[in-house]
Amino acid sequence: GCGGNQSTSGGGSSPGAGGGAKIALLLPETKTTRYETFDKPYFEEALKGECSGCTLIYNNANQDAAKQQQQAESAMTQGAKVLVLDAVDGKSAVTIVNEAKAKGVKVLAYDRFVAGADYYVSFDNQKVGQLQGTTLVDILKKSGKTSGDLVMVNGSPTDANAADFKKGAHSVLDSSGFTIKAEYDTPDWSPDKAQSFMESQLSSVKPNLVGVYAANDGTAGGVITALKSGGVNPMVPVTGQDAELTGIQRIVAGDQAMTVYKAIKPEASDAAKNAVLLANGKAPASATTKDSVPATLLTPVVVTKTNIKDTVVKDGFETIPQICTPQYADACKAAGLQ
Amino acid sequence: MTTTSPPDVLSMTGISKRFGAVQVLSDIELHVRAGEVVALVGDNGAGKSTLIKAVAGVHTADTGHILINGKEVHITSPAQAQALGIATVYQDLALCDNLDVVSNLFLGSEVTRGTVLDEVTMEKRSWGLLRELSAKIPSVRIAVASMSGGQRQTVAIARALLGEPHLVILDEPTAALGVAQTAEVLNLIRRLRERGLAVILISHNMADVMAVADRVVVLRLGRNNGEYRVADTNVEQIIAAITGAVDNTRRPSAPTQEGSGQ
Amino acid sequence: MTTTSPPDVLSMTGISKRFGAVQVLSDIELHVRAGEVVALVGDNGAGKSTLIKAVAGVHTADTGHILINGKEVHITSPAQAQALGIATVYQDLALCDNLDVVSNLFLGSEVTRGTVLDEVTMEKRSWGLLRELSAKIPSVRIAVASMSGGQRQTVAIARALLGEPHLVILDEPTAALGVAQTAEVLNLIRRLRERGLAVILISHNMADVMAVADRVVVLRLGRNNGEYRVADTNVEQIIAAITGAVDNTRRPSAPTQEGSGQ
Amino acid sequence: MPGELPPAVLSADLQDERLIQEEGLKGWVKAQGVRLRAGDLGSMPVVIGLVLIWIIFSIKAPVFISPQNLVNLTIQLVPIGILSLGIVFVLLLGEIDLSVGSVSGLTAAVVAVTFVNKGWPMLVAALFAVLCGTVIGLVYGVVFNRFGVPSFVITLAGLLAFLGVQLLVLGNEGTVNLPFNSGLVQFANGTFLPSWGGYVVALVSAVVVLAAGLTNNRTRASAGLSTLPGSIIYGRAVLLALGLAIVAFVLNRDRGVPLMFVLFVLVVAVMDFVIRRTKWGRTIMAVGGNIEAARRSGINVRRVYLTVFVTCSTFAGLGGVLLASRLSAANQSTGAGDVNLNAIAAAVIGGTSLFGGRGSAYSALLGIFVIQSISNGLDLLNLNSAIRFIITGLVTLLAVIIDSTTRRRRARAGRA
Amino acid sequence: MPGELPPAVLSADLQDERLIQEEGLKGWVKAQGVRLRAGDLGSMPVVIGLVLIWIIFSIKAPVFISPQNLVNLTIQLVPIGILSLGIVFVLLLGEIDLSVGSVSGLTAAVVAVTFVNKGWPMLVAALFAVLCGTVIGLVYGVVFNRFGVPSFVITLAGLLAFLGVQLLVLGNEGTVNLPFNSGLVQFANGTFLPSWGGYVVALVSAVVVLAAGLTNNRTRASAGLSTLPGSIIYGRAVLLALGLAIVAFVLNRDRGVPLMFVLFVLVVAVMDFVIRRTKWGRTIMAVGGNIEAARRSGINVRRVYLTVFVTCSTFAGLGGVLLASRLSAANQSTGAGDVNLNAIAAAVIGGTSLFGGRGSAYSALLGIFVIQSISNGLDLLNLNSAIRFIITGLVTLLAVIIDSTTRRRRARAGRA
Ligand SMILES: Nc1ncnc2c1ncn2[C@@H]1O[C@H](COP(=O)(O)OP(=O)(O)OP(=O)(O)O)[C@@H](O)[C@H]1O
Ligand SMILES: Nc1ncnc2c1ncn2[C@@H]1O[C@H](COP(=O)(O)OP(=O)(O)OP(=O)(O)O)[C@@H](O)[C@H]1O
Ligand SMILES: [Mg+2]
Ligand SMILES: [Mg+2]
Repeated sequence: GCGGNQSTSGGGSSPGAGGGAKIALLLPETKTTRYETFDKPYFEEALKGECSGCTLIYNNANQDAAKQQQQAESAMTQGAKVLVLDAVDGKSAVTIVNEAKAKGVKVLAYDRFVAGADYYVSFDNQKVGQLQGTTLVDILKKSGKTSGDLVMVNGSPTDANAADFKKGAHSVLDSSGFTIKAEYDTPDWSPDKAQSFMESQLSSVKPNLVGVYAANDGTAGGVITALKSGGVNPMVPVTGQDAELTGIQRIVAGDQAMTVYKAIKPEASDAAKNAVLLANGKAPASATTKDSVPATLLTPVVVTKTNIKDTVVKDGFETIPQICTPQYADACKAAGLQ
Repeated sequence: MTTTSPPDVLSMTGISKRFGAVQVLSDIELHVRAGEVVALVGDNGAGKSTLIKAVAGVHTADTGHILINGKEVHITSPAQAQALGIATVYQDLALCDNLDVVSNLFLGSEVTRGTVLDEVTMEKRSWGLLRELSAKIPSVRIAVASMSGGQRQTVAIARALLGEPHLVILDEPTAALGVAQTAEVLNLIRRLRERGLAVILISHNMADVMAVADRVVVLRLGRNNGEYRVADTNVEQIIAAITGAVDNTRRPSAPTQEGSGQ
Repeated sequence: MTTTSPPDVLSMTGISKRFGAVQVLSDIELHVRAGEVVALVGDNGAGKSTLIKAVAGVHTADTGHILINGKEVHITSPAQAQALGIATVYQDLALCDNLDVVSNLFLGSEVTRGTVLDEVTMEKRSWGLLRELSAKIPSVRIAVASMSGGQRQTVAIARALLGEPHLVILDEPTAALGVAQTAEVLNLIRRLRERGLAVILISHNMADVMAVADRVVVLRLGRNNGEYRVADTNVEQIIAAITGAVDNTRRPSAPTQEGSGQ
Repeated sequence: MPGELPPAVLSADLQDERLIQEEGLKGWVKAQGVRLRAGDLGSMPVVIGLVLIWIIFSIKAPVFISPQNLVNLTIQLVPIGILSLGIVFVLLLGEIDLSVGSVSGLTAAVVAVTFVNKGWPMLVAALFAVLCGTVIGLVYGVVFNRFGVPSFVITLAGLLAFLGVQLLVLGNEGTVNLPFNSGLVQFANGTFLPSWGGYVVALVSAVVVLAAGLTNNRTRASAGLSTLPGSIIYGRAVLLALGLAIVAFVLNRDRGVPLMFVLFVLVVAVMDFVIRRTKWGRTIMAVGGNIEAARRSGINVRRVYLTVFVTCSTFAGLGGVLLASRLSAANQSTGAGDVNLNAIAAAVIGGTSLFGGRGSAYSALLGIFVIQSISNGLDLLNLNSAIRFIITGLVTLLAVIIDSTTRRRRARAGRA
Repeated sequence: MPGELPPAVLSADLQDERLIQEEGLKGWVKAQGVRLRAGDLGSMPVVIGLVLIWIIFSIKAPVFISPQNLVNLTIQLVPIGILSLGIVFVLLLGEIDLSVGSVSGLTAAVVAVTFVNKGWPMLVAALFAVLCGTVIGLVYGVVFNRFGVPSFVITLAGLLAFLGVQLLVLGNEGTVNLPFNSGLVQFANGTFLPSWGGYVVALVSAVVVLAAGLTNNRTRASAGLSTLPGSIIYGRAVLLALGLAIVAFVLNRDRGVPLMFVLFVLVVAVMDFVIRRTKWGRTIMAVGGNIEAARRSGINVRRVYLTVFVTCSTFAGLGGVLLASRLSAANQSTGAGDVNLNAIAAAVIGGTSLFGGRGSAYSALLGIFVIQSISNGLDLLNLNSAIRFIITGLVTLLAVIIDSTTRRRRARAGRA
C-alpha cells in the first residue's frame, strides 16, 4: 500500500487542467557548467510555460549514484509525479526506475539513457565522441596531414559517460591512420591533471604531435595551457565538448579547434513538455525509440570558429559581449564576431 | 593567625572545589608572607596540588577568594598567574617531551636577538642553571622525553628560577631527585627566602619540610587540618595531623568566622 | 661475591647501553637472589631505570648477559618478561590515562566470565588491593588522568601485586607517596621477601633503603660503583659511593674477569 | 563530630567521606544535573544537535518528518553507517583508515561480478566480498606491524590501489546491475519488519536492559558494592521500550521498520558491548590511550593493531555489499566521492576522538544520523548546489558546536 | 685513574664523562654512522625513497630524467607544494585542515574573476585572493578557540561551504580563463632564471650557509660551547653549492630553472627557519608537543592556534592563485579532486607527524616531490587507469617504507 501514501503526502497533486503536479529534476554533477547554468533554468522556464501550476523539485547528485538514488527517493517522498532524471550512471539508475515504478511515478530519462524509463530525451553520448573524433581527423586531413601522433585525454575513469565518449572517439580515431601515442583517463575530469599529463607527454610526443583529443572543454583548457607553455607552435588542433564560454573563447582565439554544442534549450523544453504530459497521465508522442523507450533524440552540433554565430550565439546560449571580452576583442573581429 | 603590617603575598580563604561527585576541597584557608617558606603537607589525594593549581591558574576554584599582596584577583590562566609574579613547579612537571632541555627551560620566555632565537645564550645559561642544581645531564640538546625522572624534575625546577617571581610554588620538587640534588634544591629554597620571596613547598618528606619550612599547613581529605610553626612542633605531631590521628578540622557548621586580620 | 647453591633469580653481567652519543651503561653487573631485597641506588641519570628496563623487556641492552634462575634469556618484550615471572613498577608509572583505576589495575590480566569482563569481581578486588596499600582514592571508576600523583603511584604498585611473580622490580615506588602509604609499601616489600621473592628496589630515600634492603648496589654515571650489605654499612658510606667521593669503579681495563659462581 | 557517617553501613565503593552521597532516584537525577553542568554528558549534546537539525528541517520542509521520509532516512544511512562503525575501531586506536571508500567500492564490485556475472550463489558471493575486506585488513595490519608505516600512508596507498582493483574487477562494462528482485537488493530496499515486529523489538530490548540492570545490581550487592536504585533501572527500561515503540509506530505508518536498519542498530549495540565489556575492547582502549603503557602491561600490541585493521576493513567489505545492494548495482564510482570522508566524519561528529582512546560505537550511529539527516533534509529543499554546499557545511558545524562546547566545559572543569 | 679526561679543556656542553667524544671530521663522520645505524636520520630515508622512485622511473621511461621533464616536474609540484607547506603548520599543532583544496579553489576563482571579469590590476587581484585565504583562516581560528570544535569538523564544514562559495563566485560561466600572456600565467608557466641565474643562486646559498655556520661557531666558542670542525662547515657549503649547480646545469639544458620553483624552495627554507629559530615556531612545536605544558608555560595557546590556522589558509590562498596561474584558468573543479588529500599526504610522506610536535617545513618539499614524481612518471608510462591507480598506491607505500623502517628502528633504540 505505497501508492496510497503517495497522494496524501503529495498534497493536491491530482492531474488536471491547473496541473499542480510536482516534477523533479535530478541532475548529476556540478563540476561542469552546463547543468546548473543552463539545464536547470531552461527546464524551469519551459515547465512554467507548459504548466503554470506545476512545482519543480530540484537536486544535484555531485557525481554520486547513491546520492542520486536518495534524491530520487526524497523527490518521491515530496510527491513528485515525474522524475526527470539525468543519471549519474545510466546503467545503475535502473534501480531508480524500479523504485519509481513501484510507486507509480514516471521517469523521463534526460540526457543519459536509462533502461525502462517512460521517455527519453537526449543527445547520444557515443555520437559526441564520434563527432569529436571525426572533426579532429577532418581538420588534420584538411591541413594535409595523414599520419602523425595523437594524444587522447579522456574523461574521468570513474564516470560511466566518459566511457561512452571514449568509445565513440576510438571508433573513429583507431582507424584514421593516425597513431594514438598516449592515452589518459583524467581523474575527476580535472583540468590540472590533464595539464600535467600533457606536459609530461610532451617531452616524448612533441616532434610528431599533430592533434589532441580532449574529452571536454575543461580538459582541453589544461591541455592547451600545457601545449602553449611547452612551446608547441603552431598550435595543434584540440577537441572539446560542452561549448563552455571559455572553450568558445579559445576557439575564437584559435587555440582550440572545436567543441561539441549540445543545444540544451530544446532538450530542456522537450523534456519539460513531455514531463508534463507524463504527469497528466498521457503518453507523449514520439518519432523514435531507443531500446523500446519512446524518445526525442537531438543531434549534437560541432562548433568551430566558422559557425559560432550560427550555433551558440544564435541560440542565446552565449552572447557576443560575453565571448568578446576585451582580451578576445581582436580575435573576435578577425573571426567576424562583432 | 599571623597579622603583620605588609599584606600577605598570598592569602586564600574559603576555597572549595568539586570534581564530579567528589568534593576535593572544602573551605580551605592558606596564607603566605614574603620571606616565608610554608610547607603544605597532607596525605595522597588530600588536595594539595588542586589547591595550588587554583593559584597557578591551571583551574579555578568553585568558591573562595584569592588575594595577592592584599588585592583580590581572579586567576584564570597560567599566563595571568605568571604576570602576577607566581612561578610554579608542577608535580607532573609539564614539560614538552618533543623539545630539548634548552627549549623547555626557556619556553615562554625565550631569549631572542631581533626575532631570532638566541640559542647560544640560552644554551650557555642552561648549563649554568643546571650546574647550580648539580644536575647530571650529559647533553642539553636531547629531547626531554629521553631524560631520567630526576633529570626531568631538575629541568622543571630550573624553569622556575628564570623569571622574577614574588611567590614560588614547588609541588613535590624533590620527589625524584638524588641526594645531592635534593640538598641543592633545599639550599635554593633557603636562598629564595633570603631574597624575600614567598615559597610554598609541597612535600611528603618530613625531614625536608622540617629543614626548610617556617610553617606547616596540613590538609586532610580536602579540609584544613591544622597549622604548625616548625619551631614549635615536631614530626610526630605533623604526621598525626596528616593521618587524622589529631583532628583540627573546622567543620562546615561554622562557615567563615575565623578570618584573621580584617 | 655471593655464591650459594640455588642460582640467582636474576644475574646480569657486562650490560652496556648507548643512546646516541651517550654511553648510559658500561659493563654493569647485578645479582639478586630469592628472598633478597636489593636496593639499586645512584645519582639522577646514573642509569638505574635504564638497567631495569633491560630486565623488564622495555628495551634491550647493547651487550651483556641476563640469566634468570641460572638460564640465559633474551628479553625482547614486556610480555616475555612477565611470562618469566618479572613484575615491574616503572618510575613513569605507565598507566593508561583514559582508563579508570579498575581497568588500569587489571590491564593485561582482566578477570572474565566467558568472554565478558567481570567488572564486579575486578572492582571488588581493586578496593581490596588499594585498602591494603591504604590508598586514599575516593572512586575507582574515575579515569586515572584525574588522580593525584600519589594515587597514580599506588595504582601502579597495586598492579604488580596481581600476578605471581618471582622477581619484583620497584623503580622509586614511594617517590610520590604519603607517609602512611610509604610505610605500607615498605611493609609490602618485607612481605614479598618473606614469601621468598626477589626484589629490586630503586630509591633515593636512604632511610627507606636502610629499612628494607639486604644489599645496596651503587651505580654512578653508568658504572658499578660498589656494593654493600646493609648490615655492614651506613648511610654516609653509601652516599659517598653515590656522589663519587669513594670510587669503587671497575675500569674497562679488566673486562669480565670477576664472574662469580661458575 | 557532626556530619560523620558510620562507614560500616556503606558499600565498599562509597566509603570515602569526600564523596557527595546522593540517595535514590532524586539523588540520581541531581547527580545527572551536576554532570550536565560539568559538561560530562556522553553523547547527549550530539543528540541535542541532531534534534535541532530535525526541528529546523521539519519547519522548512514538513515532509521531512513524514513516516515515508523517515523510513527512507533509516535505510539510506545504513551502508555508510557500517563503514563508519569500522572507522570507530581504527580511531579508537588513534589510527586512521582513508580507504574504507575504495575497499567498499571493491567489495561492491566483487559481489556484483561474482553474483551476477559468475552466477555464484548470493550468500557465497556476499561472504566472499566481505572476506576480501578482511584480507585487505590483514594486509594493512601486517604492513603496519612489519614496517611501522603510518596508517595514513598505508591506507592512502590502499585507497588508490583498491580503486584500481575495483576498476579491474568491473572490467569494461563499468556497471554491473544486481537483479532488482534478488535477495540482496530486496534486503536493502524492500524488507521491513511486520507491523508487530517493531513492538516486539522494543519489548525485547527493554527486557534485556532490565535483566542486565537487575543482574548487575544483584552481583554488585553480593560483592558489597553500591547499586543503582530500582526506580532508575525500571524507569530506564520503560523509557527505552516507550521510545522504541514510538519509533516503530511512526515507521509503521509507512512501510514499517526496515530490517536492515534494525540489524545495523543491533550490530552497533553489539560492538558497543564488545568495546566496553570484552577483553579485546579494553585492550583497544588501552592501546589507543597509551600504547607504551599497554605494551608494558604485556598486551600484544601488534595483535591489537592487526585485529582492528581487520575489523575495520571487514566492516568496509560489508558496507560495500550493502552499497551495491542499496543501489542494486556496482559501478566505478561506488565508494568514491565523499563516501570515505563521510564515514570518518560520522565517527568524529558522533564524538569519537581522532587521537585515540576516546569514543564509542554509538558515535557511528549518531554521526551518520546527523550527516544523513542534513543530506536528506537538503534534498527536500530544492537548493542549487552552491547554496547546498554552503548550508551543508554550516549545519554540520552547528551540529557539533553544542557537543564541543560542553566537552570544552568538561575540560575546563578539570576532566581531561 | 686511566681514561679520565681533564675537564677544564672541554667546552661547557662536553664535560659529562659519559659523552662519547669524537674529534674533528673523522669523529663527525663516525657520529653520523652511529646516527644512521640508530635510525636517527631526519629526512634522509625519504630522500632515499625518492631516489629509488627516480631510478625505477628512469629505467622504465628514460625521458623521465630528461631536462625537459625535470623542468616540468619542478613547475608542476609548486602549487600543491605551497598548500602542503601550510598543512605542515597545522599538523605540527596536531590539528588538521581538510579544506585547503576548497580554499585554494575559492581563491583561484576570486583571482580569476577579479582580474579578468572585474579588470582589477593583477597584483591587487592576487593579493586580494590570498587575503581571502587569510580571512578564512581567521574564521577557523576563532571558531576553534571559541567553541573548541575539532579542527577536523571545522575544516570539513569549510571544505563544503567554501566549495559552495567557489561555485557562487564563478557564477554562471563556470570557467574563467586567465589570459595566457598575463603576468600570473607567465610566472607560473614561462618564467625561468637566466642560465647564469641558477649558478648565482647556488653560490649565494652556499655563502649564506657558510656564513651562518662560521658565525654560529664563533658565538658558540666565545660562549664556551663546543663548535663544529671547520672542515665540516666548509664541506657542507661546498657540497650544497655543487648540488645546486648540478641542478641548475641540468635544468638549463632545457628552459632553465623555473622562477616559481626557486621561490617555492626559498619559501620552504624561510619557513623552516621560522619554525626552528623563531619564538613563534618554538611555540608551535611546544603546543603541538604538549598543549598543557605550553599553556602552563604562559604561552597564549589560543593565539598560536589562530595564527597557525591563518598561516595555513593563507598558504592555501596563495596556492589557489598559483593553481589558477598554472592552468591559466579557474573553474569549478579547481582545488577539488585529490588536491586536498595530496597536500596532506605530501606533508605526512615527507615525515611530519599527524600527532603534532614533530616535522619540518622541508617535509612539504620532499613529500610533494615524491607524489609529483610518481604522478609525472606514470604519466609517461601510458598505463590504463586501473593499473595506474594500483601502481600509484604501491609506489607511494614504497617511498615511505624505508623512512618508517628507520624511524621504527629509532623508536626501538629508545628515542621516543
Ligand atoms: N581533574 C580532576 N578530576 C577529578 N578528580 C580530580 C581531578 N584532579 C584531582 N582530582 C581528585 O582530587 C583529589 C585531590 O587531588 P590532588 O592532586 O590535589 O591531591 P594531592 O594532595 O596533590 O595528592 P598527592 O600527594 O598524591 O599529590 C584526588 O582524589 C583526585 O582524584
Ligand atoms: N631513550 C633514551 N634516549 C636517550 N637517552 C636516554 C634514554 N633513556 C635514558 N637516557 C639517558 O640515560 C641516562 C640514564 O637514565 P636513567 O633513566 O636510567 O637514569 P636513572 O638512574 O633512572 O635516574 P633517576 O634517578 O633520575 O631516575 C640519562 O642521562 C638519560 O638522559
Ligand atoms: Mg599532588
Ligand atoms: Mg630512574
